[in-house]
Amino acid sequence: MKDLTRAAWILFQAHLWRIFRTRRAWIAIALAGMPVALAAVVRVVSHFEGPPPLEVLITFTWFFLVQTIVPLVALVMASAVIAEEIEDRTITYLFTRPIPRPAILLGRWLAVALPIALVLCAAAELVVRLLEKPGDAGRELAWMPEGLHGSILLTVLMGGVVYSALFAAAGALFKRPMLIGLGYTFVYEGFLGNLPGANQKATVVYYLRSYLFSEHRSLMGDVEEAIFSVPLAEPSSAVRSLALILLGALVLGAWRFTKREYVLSA
Amino acid sequence: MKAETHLEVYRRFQGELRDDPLRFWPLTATGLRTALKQRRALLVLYLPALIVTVILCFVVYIKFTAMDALQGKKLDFEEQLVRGMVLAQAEQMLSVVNIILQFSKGMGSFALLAVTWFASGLFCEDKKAGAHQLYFARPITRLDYFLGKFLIASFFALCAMLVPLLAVCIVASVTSPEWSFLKQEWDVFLRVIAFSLLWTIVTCSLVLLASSLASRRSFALLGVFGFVMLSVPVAGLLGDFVDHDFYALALLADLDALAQHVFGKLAPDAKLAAGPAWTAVTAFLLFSWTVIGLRLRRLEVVA
Amino acid sequence: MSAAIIVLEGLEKRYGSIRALEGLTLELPPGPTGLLGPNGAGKSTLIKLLLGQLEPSGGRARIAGFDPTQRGQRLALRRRVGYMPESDCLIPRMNGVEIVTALGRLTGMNARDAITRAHEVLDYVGLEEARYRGLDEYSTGMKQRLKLAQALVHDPELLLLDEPTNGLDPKGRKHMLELVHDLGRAQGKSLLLCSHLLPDVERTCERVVMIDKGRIRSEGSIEELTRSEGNWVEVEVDGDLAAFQRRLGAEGFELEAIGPQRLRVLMLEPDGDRLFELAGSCGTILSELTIERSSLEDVFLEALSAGNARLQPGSSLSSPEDTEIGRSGRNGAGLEPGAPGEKP
Amino acid sequence: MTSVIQCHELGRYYGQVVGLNELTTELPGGVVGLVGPNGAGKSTLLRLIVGEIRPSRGWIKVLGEEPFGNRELYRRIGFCPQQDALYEDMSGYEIVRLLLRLGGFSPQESRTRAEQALERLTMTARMHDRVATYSKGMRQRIRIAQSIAHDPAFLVLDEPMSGLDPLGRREVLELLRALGQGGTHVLFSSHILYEVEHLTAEIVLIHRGRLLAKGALPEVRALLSMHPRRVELGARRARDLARALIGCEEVVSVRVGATAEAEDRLSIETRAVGPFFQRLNALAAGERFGITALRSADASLEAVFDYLIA
Repeated sequence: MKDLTRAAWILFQAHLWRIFRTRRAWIAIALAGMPVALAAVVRVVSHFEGPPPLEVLITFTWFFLVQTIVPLVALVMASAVIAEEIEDRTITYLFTRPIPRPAILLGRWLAVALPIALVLCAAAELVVRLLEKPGDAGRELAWMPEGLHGSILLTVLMGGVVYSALFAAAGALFKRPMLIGLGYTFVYEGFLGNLPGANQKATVVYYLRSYLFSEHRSLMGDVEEAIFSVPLAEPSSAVRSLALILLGALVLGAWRFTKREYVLSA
Repeated sequence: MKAETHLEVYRRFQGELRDDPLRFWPLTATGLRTALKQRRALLVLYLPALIVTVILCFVVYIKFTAMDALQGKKLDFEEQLVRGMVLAQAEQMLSVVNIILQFSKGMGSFALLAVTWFASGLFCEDKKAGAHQLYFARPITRLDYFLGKFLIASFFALCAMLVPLLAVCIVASVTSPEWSFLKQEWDVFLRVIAFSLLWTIVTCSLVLLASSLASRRSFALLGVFGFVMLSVPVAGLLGDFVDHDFYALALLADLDALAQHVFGKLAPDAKLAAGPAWTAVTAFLLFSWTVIGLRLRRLEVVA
Repeated sequence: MSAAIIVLEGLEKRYGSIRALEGLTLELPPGPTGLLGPNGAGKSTLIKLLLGQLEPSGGRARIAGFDPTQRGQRLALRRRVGYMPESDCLIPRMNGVEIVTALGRLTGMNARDAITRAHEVLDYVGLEEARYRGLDEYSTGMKQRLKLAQALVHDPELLLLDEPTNGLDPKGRKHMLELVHDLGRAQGKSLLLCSHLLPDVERTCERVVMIDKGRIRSEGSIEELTRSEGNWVEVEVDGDLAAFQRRLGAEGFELEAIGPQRLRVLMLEPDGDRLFELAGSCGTILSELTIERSSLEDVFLEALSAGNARLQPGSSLSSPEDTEIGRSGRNGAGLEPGAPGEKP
Repeated sequence: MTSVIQCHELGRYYGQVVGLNELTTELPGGVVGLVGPNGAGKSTLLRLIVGEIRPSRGWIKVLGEEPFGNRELYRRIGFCPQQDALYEDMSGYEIVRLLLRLGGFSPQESRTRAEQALERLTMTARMHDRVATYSKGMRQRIRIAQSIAHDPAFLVLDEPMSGLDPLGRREVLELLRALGQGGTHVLFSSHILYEVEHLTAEIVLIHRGRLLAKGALPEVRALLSMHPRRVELGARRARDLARALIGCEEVVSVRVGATAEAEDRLSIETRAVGPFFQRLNALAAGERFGITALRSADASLEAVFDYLIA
């Protein structure tokens, strides 16, 4: 166990800020920047006074940010964690070191999860700040229901971390993690996540939705109400399930990664 | 018969190497032959287009014959019933020109799909396979290379648009009583050709831009779909909140606006006026050609 | 075609402040010539110039009768030059015949000529039935031969071959070298062979041009360059080596041991019989006797280190795309030039 | 010399494609050259030795242990892969140091060992630049540096000289020779046979996944009795020498003046090369034939390779 943590820690340190030298990071930052830019434009040019109606905020943070940008950013940055090493064939160097193979997945994933979380939380914070009007500094975020700001940030953070673990594991499990990730996000979760019925429980987005909206039922608006007649999970149980998904993905990815012989084409 | 042995292993080439202006043409010819080998893709993409075209021709045919049958001819009961129904339906339908207008918009998006599938690998696959080293060791310039590839992409776009549209126009002229369609609406042919060429240039530039930027064909495919899909919500949001002209940021919105304009049917209260659509499209074309030019410059110097 | 196909007079090429080529003066007669030089010596810049892809920054040149300073001629000269790139390159989704035909047509051949000529060169390089198969089924050797075929399709007078034996196994290399040898010698083509494998160059080429840091370090026929000054004779001795050495010393021969059973003897004129007599007299057996020639590798290393010695401080950097500043400042290989290392 | 590698009926298949087909052998220590045509199974054998892949049948032991999944063995093995794969946006120094840290060395020791290894490969000047700016030769040196930085007992290299210029090739050859003399067991694969011969006489020849020959080159050549030894001679009185030599019963054939300008060239085939040389020396000592050159023409690794692979 000690070897695992030591090797993971070394790889984590070595690769931590390296991600920002790669083109992937800039694509991810551009993606995360889109909601912020749109929020800024809406804010500067919007013709309604005061803070925008909550629906606009929810549209930006939930539909746009958490349901599309968070998985995309996680996919772009995390899917390459193992897949890139295999494709570039640099995995040979790590395989011929006296370290347990799961440490490679754990170390490299951590080195990517942290930047992902930072980028996404920064984007969420900026979006929320931008959508409330300047000037009435006193009231600042007073118009927002108690604790919504905090739970938005936490949802984005948890989403980023869990999705990055999923896609890092996908990198170890499948040949083309990018396509698998896109398929999962937009087809599986996009479709299954929005279908009424208990099958929603099999998607990450359900638990994120439960965490964010369970206390702010009213915010979900009537449209969502009709679709998601399924009762939302308690926040604490939602977090627990997310943690379980995270651990499950990492363990499965690590197990497959250890067993699989990477026959690198000659 | 005098015995002779031709053991020379290597024979010199007697023919001559012409320097004709169409230097890029072999690139197009061989590229097309290779692309047309993808039988399945051709079937999957172009068969539905063919079916839609045939149906539309049939509709146009009925419209004209129904009007013709109107001028007196005793008909028994069922025939009247059927013709009445058809006539009602034909009447609802706008004039034939509107049919063609809607059809060209539909075919425009289909052309985008076809070009994206067949042409998104043109530059990036060459770069990945190192083909540029072979091409640029030959007497062709970067412009020839671009033109050659552009024509390959345009072939697929024109097949997707020009051919079906002209078919419908011809059927309309033939079946219309005493060629009335041709006499009154002859300018439709010109508009169809103009719009097809315009839209071919736009789609090919977009796909070749993605192909020149991407490192792999799948990324180029993703890039084109991403751009087209993302431009819709972005333009929508900006258009709603900021200014209607921003609708022009969505390529598909431009498609509709330009089609309306070329066919002279632009409704005054349309969400997107023709002006911004034209500026957006021309800006996009200039942008894409300069970027492609820069990317090809890096490819050219070989060793 | 006896005239020289390439004539360079003070040819220069600068990338901004970096002088990739500094005044190259060279005449390349028909026949195979080796182009040698360490990485970053400016070889690829020279190839780009010979292919008419770069405009020279100075000096004059005539390549296959064309003047590379004019853009139009730079394009036209590619009809008389065949280029075989170093790295893997193929046209996607095409098989062997299609690739060679397409490239033939791009050089200005009409469709019929291109097809017949494609099959002609594919036969020559020995790609029998593989020509109809997709390139994913090609071995490295077959890909290299296909690259050679596409360079030959328009029957150029000048052939630029960049590392043709790279990555080939011994059999593939032997076949490629035979083709290069035949093209250069029998077909009388002018052929510039870039390779890091000097013994391969020694076997196939008549002349050599050595380039380093954008300047020609040495040039000439391999036969002259490798002839050693004094006539030292190398001998492999079985049996009592020391006795034989003493016997030779007694006869006044200058000698030097260069290996467990190998001796180097200075003889005014190489007389094997005398050595056999002396060997016989002290009961030793000679199993090898060769007149010492320095290998092309030694000549190359010496040319480089001599070049470095004459190097003025602050001289030009090597060309940008491949800078090895750390290495070029170092004096040749660890070995002293001309030291009696084992001959390969 | 303890044997570094033992394998018994070692086989590896990728689907039906045979990587290695039942290899039972023992490889000696010291510097050994692994040669064979493309696709013969060299890379497969190297990957089995380094434990990157699992044998499909039989077993293999390296330094006495099964390599696959055996983490501790990697402290004693260094591997330089053939593919040109490196972390593009790290510097050469960072890569070697990271791999040393993963090899179990402390931060300080990793730093010093990385510097020493890069010094040995003359990369000190450029070691802090990003790998993306390196030339092919420099990338090759980094790959070699990471394989020797932890002073492995057994060093495995897959075509270590590919892509290097003549200076680089000689440097790597000298380095491998020095490592061999320093007691490190070195196994390297190469297609450039005269470089293998230049460095070591111990060769292993693999073809179509099977072991074709193993051992010191002269002995292997001697075993090829079906190919009589070819000796080339240069002499002013070539025909007289030829007449004299045809008399010896060891001589199988004599060719004189095969080509026009080679009138003084003699090519002899003999079954027993030892006795032949004795007879030749005796003849040459007795009578002056004007011998100017004597060379055995097919004792080189290339010749042996051609005979075996033909």
